[in-house]
Amino acid sequence: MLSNGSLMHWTLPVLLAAQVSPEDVTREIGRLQRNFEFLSYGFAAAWIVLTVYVLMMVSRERRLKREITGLKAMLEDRQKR
Amino acid sequence: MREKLLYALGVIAFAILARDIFIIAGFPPEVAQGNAFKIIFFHVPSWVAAGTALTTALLSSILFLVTKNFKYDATAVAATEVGVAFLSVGLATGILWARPIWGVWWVWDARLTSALILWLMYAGYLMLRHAVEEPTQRANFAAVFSILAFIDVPIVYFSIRWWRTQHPAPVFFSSGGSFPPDWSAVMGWNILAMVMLACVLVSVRLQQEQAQREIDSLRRLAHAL
Amino acid sequence: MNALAVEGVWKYYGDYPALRDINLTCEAGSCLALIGRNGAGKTTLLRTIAGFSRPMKGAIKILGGSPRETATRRNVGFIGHGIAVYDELSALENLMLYARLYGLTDARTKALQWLTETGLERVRDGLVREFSRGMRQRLAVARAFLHEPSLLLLDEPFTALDDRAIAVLQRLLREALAQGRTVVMSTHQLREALELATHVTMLNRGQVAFDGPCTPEMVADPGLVYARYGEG
Amino acid sequence: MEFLRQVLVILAKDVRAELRTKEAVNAALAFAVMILVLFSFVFDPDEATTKMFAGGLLWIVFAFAGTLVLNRSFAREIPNDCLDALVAAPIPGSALFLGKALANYLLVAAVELVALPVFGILYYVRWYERFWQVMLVLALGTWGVTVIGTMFSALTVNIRLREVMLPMITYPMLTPALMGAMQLTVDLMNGKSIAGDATVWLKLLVGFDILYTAASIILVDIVLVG
Repeated sequence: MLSNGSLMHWTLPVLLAAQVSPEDVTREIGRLQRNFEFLSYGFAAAWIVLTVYVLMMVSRERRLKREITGLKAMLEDRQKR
Repeated sequence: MREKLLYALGVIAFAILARDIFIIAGFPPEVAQGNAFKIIFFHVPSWVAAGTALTTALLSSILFLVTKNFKYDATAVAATEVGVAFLSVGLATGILWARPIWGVWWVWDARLTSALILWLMYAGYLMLRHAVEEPTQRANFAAVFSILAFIDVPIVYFSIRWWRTQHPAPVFFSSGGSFPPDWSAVMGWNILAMVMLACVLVSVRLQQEQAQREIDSLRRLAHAL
Repeated sequence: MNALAVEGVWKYYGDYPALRDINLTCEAGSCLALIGRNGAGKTTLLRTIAGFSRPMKGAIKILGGSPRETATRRNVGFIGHGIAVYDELSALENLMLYARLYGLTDARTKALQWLTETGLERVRDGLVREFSRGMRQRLAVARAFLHEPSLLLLDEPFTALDDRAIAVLQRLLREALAQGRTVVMSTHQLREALELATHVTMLNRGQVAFDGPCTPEMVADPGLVYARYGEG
Repeated sequence: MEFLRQVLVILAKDVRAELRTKEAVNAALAFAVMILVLFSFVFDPDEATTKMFAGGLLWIVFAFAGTLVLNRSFAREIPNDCLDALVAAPIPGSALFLGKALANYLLVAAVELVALPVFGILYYVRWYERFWQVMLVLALGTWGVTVIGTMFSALTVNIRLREVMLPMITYPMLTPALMGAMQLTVDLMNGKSIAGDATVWLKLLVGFDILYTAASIILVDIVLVG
């Protein structure tokens, strides 16, 4: 789990000690936006992994169907003879 | 009919997950960690799904050994494979969370490391199955391996925790992130959707396993003719 | 009580039934020849009787006990495709190993006795690795007879053996049968087998296709059973 | 008593067969020494920091070399179908397993005992200062390696790519035991004795050994007979 926080420990004291200037605030906003980037990466990763797995399933499904029809046809063919 | 129901459930699960993305994106950034914290909405549910799948795999392995019914063997392999897939999701999201928060891609903390070992172990299970030809033997071996692997889960977890408390590790943050109550509902939905998705995937995989067995017996029949 | 009773045994490989509802009985002192084409299930049946794998359905009774019971296993001897002796050990060491595994009290005497019986006493300290094929096979025979089992299971005993080993095996089998012990063998070499057999069972695709006493007719024309029941 | 005798018969057979050829033991020993030499190029053995992980390195060497011995354990039974004869013999599967595990244990331990002084010389480690404690850790850690390795040797004996599969499934499961053994060895080789916090690792090793010995004895019949 990711419940571990946090920047609280050092970010805020640092900001307070530095008497928070407007530049600091913009930098902090920038940082949070950067984090937003990683949020989207995280979501994308989760979706990609799942999609890849589903695609693997689909391709396996196709292969299995093909093999079954092939084998059945072959067996019918042999039994006719 | 059953297949359609399954696909419908899968689509619903995906829809919930997709809807929640927008809700989550709309939430204000968490006080300390900003938006990256919200990866948790995908991370935790995938672990819950993986845990559920792997526990199912253990139970069906035991049931197989008791009953010798191949239905349970198929369930075990389906659940393990889906479990490994969700473990991968958990690892990937964990890595992407660690980067902005801890400043590194990977931290050797107890949870991540034990998750990685878990992943390796169950990947070994899938490889072992792949390598054994004879179905009865494969099922027996896999079931035994699954039981031995599951015994290892708590041992791995606790040993790595002890290891890390004795070694210099990346700074640990003891306080948890803040979690507003209205977030819990979304988290609940996501967990539900992920577990549902896992169930759908397991069932689909189960059908494939049955198809594979049908193919094997057709092959043997063709061979015997 | 029958020496061997196979009651409705099914064995699957995955979904494929390798044995389908096999029923067999053997009286003590009889010799059953198991015939059938490749893949008919002969080896599978023998291995299941020997206790290497468990049947999925049905039961096997050897002298009234199940194949996996220790007491039963002490009474069963098995010769499979491999010789089941260790290349790195000497002939005597091999036999003593099995004598000890079977819990025989006088392991060394027993081992020496069977080395003599199979004509291997002169090479008793030679490593099996250095043996000729025939010598190895005679050692394998000695290994299976060592604990004087009351049920002998032989999988294709005559195919891989050389003439001398066949002679030894046939003599030992005759003696065993005369002592009231039971022999079940699967075979391709019909003539050798039918000379000994009292019963013949033919398997076809995992089912019993023919089961009956061995008649002089069959011995005279070993192909007879195949011709009559083979393709059915 | 009878059980113990059967275990000893299997043990004696395996050790004797291995000592006739010494295939696995020699390979393992050569392998161990070779890794020790190669690693000396990666980490300067002279430095104090090397002492911090030399114990860990040692266990990696043991685990890798041990696999070579374990691979042979059941593979030895295959060429002449000896495994069939052992399964057919009137002994319980657990006796067969324990006999084999003990034989492997002796062989792996022998390799380790030769590799240990070599390691001490090459890496300037005074491992003999707390001799008996080192032996205790060695004994417990090696049993963990052999009990899992023997079980998986039986699992992988008939399959494709046996040599690759065995380490791949063995090491992940072994991690807790290896971690415990590494931690204790590092401590001991840096002059600390096993006390205080470190005892938890000793308990872990003992627990791991007991748990997996029990699980293997219960499950081995399924692997051997099906």
